[in-house]
Amino acid sequence: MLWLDALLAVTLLITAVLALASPSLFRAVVLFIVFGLLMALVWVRLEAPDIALAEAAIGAGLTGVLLLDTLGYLHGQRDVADEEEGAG
Amino acid sequence: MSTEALVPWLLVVPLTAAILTLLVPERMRAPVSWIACVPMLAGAVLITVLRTGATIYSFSGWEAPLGISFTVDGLAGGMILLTAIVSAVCAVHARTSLRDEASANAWFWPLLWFMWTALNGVWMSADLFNLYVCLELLGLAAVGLVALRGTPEALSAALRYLLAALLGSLFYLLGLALIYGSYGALAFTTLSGVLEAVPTVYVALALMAAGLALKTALFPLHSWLPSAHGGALTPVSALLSALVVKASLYVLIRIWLHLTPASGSLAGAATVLGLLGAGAVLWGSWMAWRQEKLKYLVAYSTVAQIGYLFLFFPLVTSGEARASGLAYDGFVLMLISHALAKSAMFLSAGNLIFAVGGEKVSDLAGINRIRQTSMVSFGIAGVGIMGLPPSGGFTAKWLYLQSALITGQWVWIAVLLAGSVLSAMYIFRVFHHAYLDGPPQATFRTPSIWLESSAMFLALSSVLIGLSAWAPLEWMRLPIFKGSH
Amino acid sequence: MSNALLFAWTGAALCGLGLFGFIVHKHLMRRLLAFNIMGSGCFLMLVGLAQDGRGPDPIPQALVLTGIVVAVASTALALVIFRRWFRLSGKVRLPEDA
Amino acid sequence: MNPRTVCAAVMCGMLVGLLGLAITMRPEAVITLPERVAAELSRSGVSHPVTAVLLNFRSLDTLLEIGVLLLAVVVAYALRETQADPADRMGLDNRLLHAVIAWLFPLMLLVAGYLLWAGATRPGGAFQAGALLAAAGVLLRLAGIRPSDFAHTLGARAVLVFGLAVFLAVGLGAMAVGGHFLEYPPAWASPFIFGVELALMLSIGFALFSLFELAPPHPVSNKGARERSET
Repeated sequence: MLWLDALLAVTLLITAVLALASPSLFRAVVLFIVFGLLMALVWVRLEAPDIALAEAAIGAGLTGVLLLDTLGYLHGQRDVADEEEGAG
Repeated sequence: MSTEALVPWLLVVPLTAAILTLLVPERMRAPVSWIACVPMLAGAVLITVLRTGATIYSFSGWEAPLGISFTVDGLAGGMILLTAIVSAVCAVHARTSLRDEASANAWFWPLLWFMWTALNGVWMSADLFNLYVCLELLGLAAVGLVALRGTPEALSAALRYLLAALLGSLFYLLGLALIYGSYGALAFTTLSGVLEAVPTVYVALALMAAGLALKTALFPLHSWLPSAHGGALTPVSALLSALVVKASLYVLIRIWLHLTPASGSLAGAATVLGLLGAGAVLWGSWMAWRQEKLKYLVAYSTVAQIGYLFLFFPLVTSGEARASGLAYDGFVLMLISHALAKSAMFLSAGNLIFAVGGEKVSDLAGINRIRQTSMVSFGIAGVGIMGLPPSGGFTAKWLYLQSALITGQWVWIAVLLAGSVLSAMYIFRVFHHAYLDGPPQATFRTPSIWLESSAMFLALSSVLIGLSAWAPLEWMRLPIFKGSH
Repeated sequence: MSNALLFAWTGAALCGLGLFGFIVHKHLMRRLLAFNIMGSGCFLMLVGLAQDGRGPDPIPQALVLTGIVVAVASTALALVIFRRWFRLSGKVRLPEDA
Repeated sequence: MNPRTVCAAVMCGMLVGLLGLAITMRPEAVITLPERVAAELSRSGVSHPVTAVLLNFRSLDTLLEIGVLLLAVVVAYALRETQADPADRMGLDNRLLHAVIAWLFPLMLLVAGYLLWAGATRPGGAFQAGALLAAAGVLLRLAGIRPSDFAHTLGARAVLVFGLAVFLAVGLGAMAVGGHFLEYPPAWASPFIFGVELALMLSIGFALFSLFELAPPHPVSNKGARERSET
């Protein structure tokens, strides 16, 4: 089963890189939520179902909602495309 | 009555006060807080007077390493008392100075109580993870207090402070993960003397030290501090500079004293910390001298004074018992007198800004002609910051000097002297402006008696502590430094 | 190599990635993302190292649960202050990063 | 390469290098705490070890952590009052969404209740249940249903501090019967822990929801709204 875990670890790392490097902030947040869900899988593999539940609900779910809501706030207030340039 | 029974109340009372201040109507929050200050002061005095040896208290009835234990020794007891005095005086100041800031006035109080809870937790906790939670509670409370002002400057300062505090916590947590992964415990009592001189332990300690140094704003990681401390509301600035930055340093000292491996030398790490401290003294003082705004001058002075506190590390590891004892005494006295003098200085600075209606040092022109009490308390606090006799700052530097002389560490002596000269420069700069001619007297406002007396009380205490330094030093001496006198 | 150790290594790598992003980015939301990724890396190391060669260990698991709640509280606090900052200044970065 | 990237790369490399060194060179681990937990589990009042650690062995951490969460909400309140907000966002007024929520909402409450109850014996507990409650609240909020200005009432603040207050009261109760703070008598541990968890679930759920609710509202992100906010 170790190869499966290794695959999971690699996917996790790639998602993290993509979330950090994505030029679009919206895509970065979505990738971060995916990252949180993958983390939940990792916790299941580490025999930590409590953390898996919390990670999915709080880490990915609520943090994701808060981030997305803030993103909507940024775009609702004004166009921030120019602000984002060079921040990626 | 044993001191053990007092320990939980030092958390329960401030938490209860936090809950109450959230529930009562807004105009009642300050009075409720004032009332709650009384048991806090009483508890702090009692624990200082009644304590004999180290008191250990196990929460939930489970002893370490399974449960969480608090240890109240001399150092912890002294810090609890110091916290109670400074916080209570700041509460007195805040009641009047925040009256015009409707929202800040309402929400300052619960944040103050969470901060107080966290500080007491940091002083007493003897568990690495519990310390992490306490530091997070403290950090978020401090960030909230900075943001309370609501201006763009305050908000960006709060964000920068928050990012620094969060990064520092993560480094601390990484060190903790390495230690638990190798030794399977988090309690100081279990880990003490167990850690070996192996790379993993050194990496863990280095990560924790780096994180805590960032939270303490040790040069060159200090860039978040001036805007956070200088840009906050006045009582908040006083609390942050006097107490909050000391908390992460205190944790570092605890780790240094209890967790460093017995074998293996710490001289290298101590020298690095000492050199960074020296850099902080010189750079902080220089920057303080260059500041336009009065409160930023005082904030940069904190950066410099933190440097003195870090000189403790090279002095205490000299290997000479008497020198270590003197270094510890000097450190404790420096900590106390800086807390008192700096909070006095911030409160005085706030009063002066209120009186002249401008934030700049140059706005003070002419204030001295009308004999402002705040200028006097600023000056008395300045005596402590400069380290002139008879202040506590002077005695502390004297103890440091003696310690350095015994072991012949001339570098630190040079730093101490240079720092004193530089601090005299920036403090006299304030006085220079105060003696200049300015606008007519009629344009000055007079701060209320509450504002001036709270600043004066702290300023006088910073001098008093120098005149009676033996008492706190006797109370706060730790067993490992006993016998060296 | 046990799977716990594998994930501990993953955690170390995530910490490095997160730190890189935290320093390199200027946009405050991206810095928060990086902070959260670094935090996840820390948690993985804590549990992974403790469970390497042993069964599940409830102590680090409980610590991580506490850590997750603290992390979400910190993130939420940062977002609240950030939104106010954005509304007053129209900026998504700190002044010295602009 | 700008200096910031170089600095970040160096720091990142150093951190990973140090961590790698620490992991490879670490001493033979001596971890006996899980056995201690297992040995004392029967006296803790719950049979799930993680819950036992969180709410009995290391309950002080949990108590302070609730403080951290509460603190974030307090700051959100404070900043909300410093600057008045524009008109509230309207939410997604969608019939299908309403229909889905009518089913989903009670289901989420049910699952939250289950998670809370399950926490004593298997994975689950106040945090996960609280998060689910918060999610249910957020869902309602997205559908445009809002408890009318509840956030500004004493009731809201009472719900927020309820968990911490019950936790403190239980801790003090333990002291009143002769134990240490938070030291449950073994016979009473089960109901005490369940009571604390119930209160915590409500407060955690409401706190997490409040962090969403108290953030400055934004107009719906369409062209008209954007124009309005520009003026």
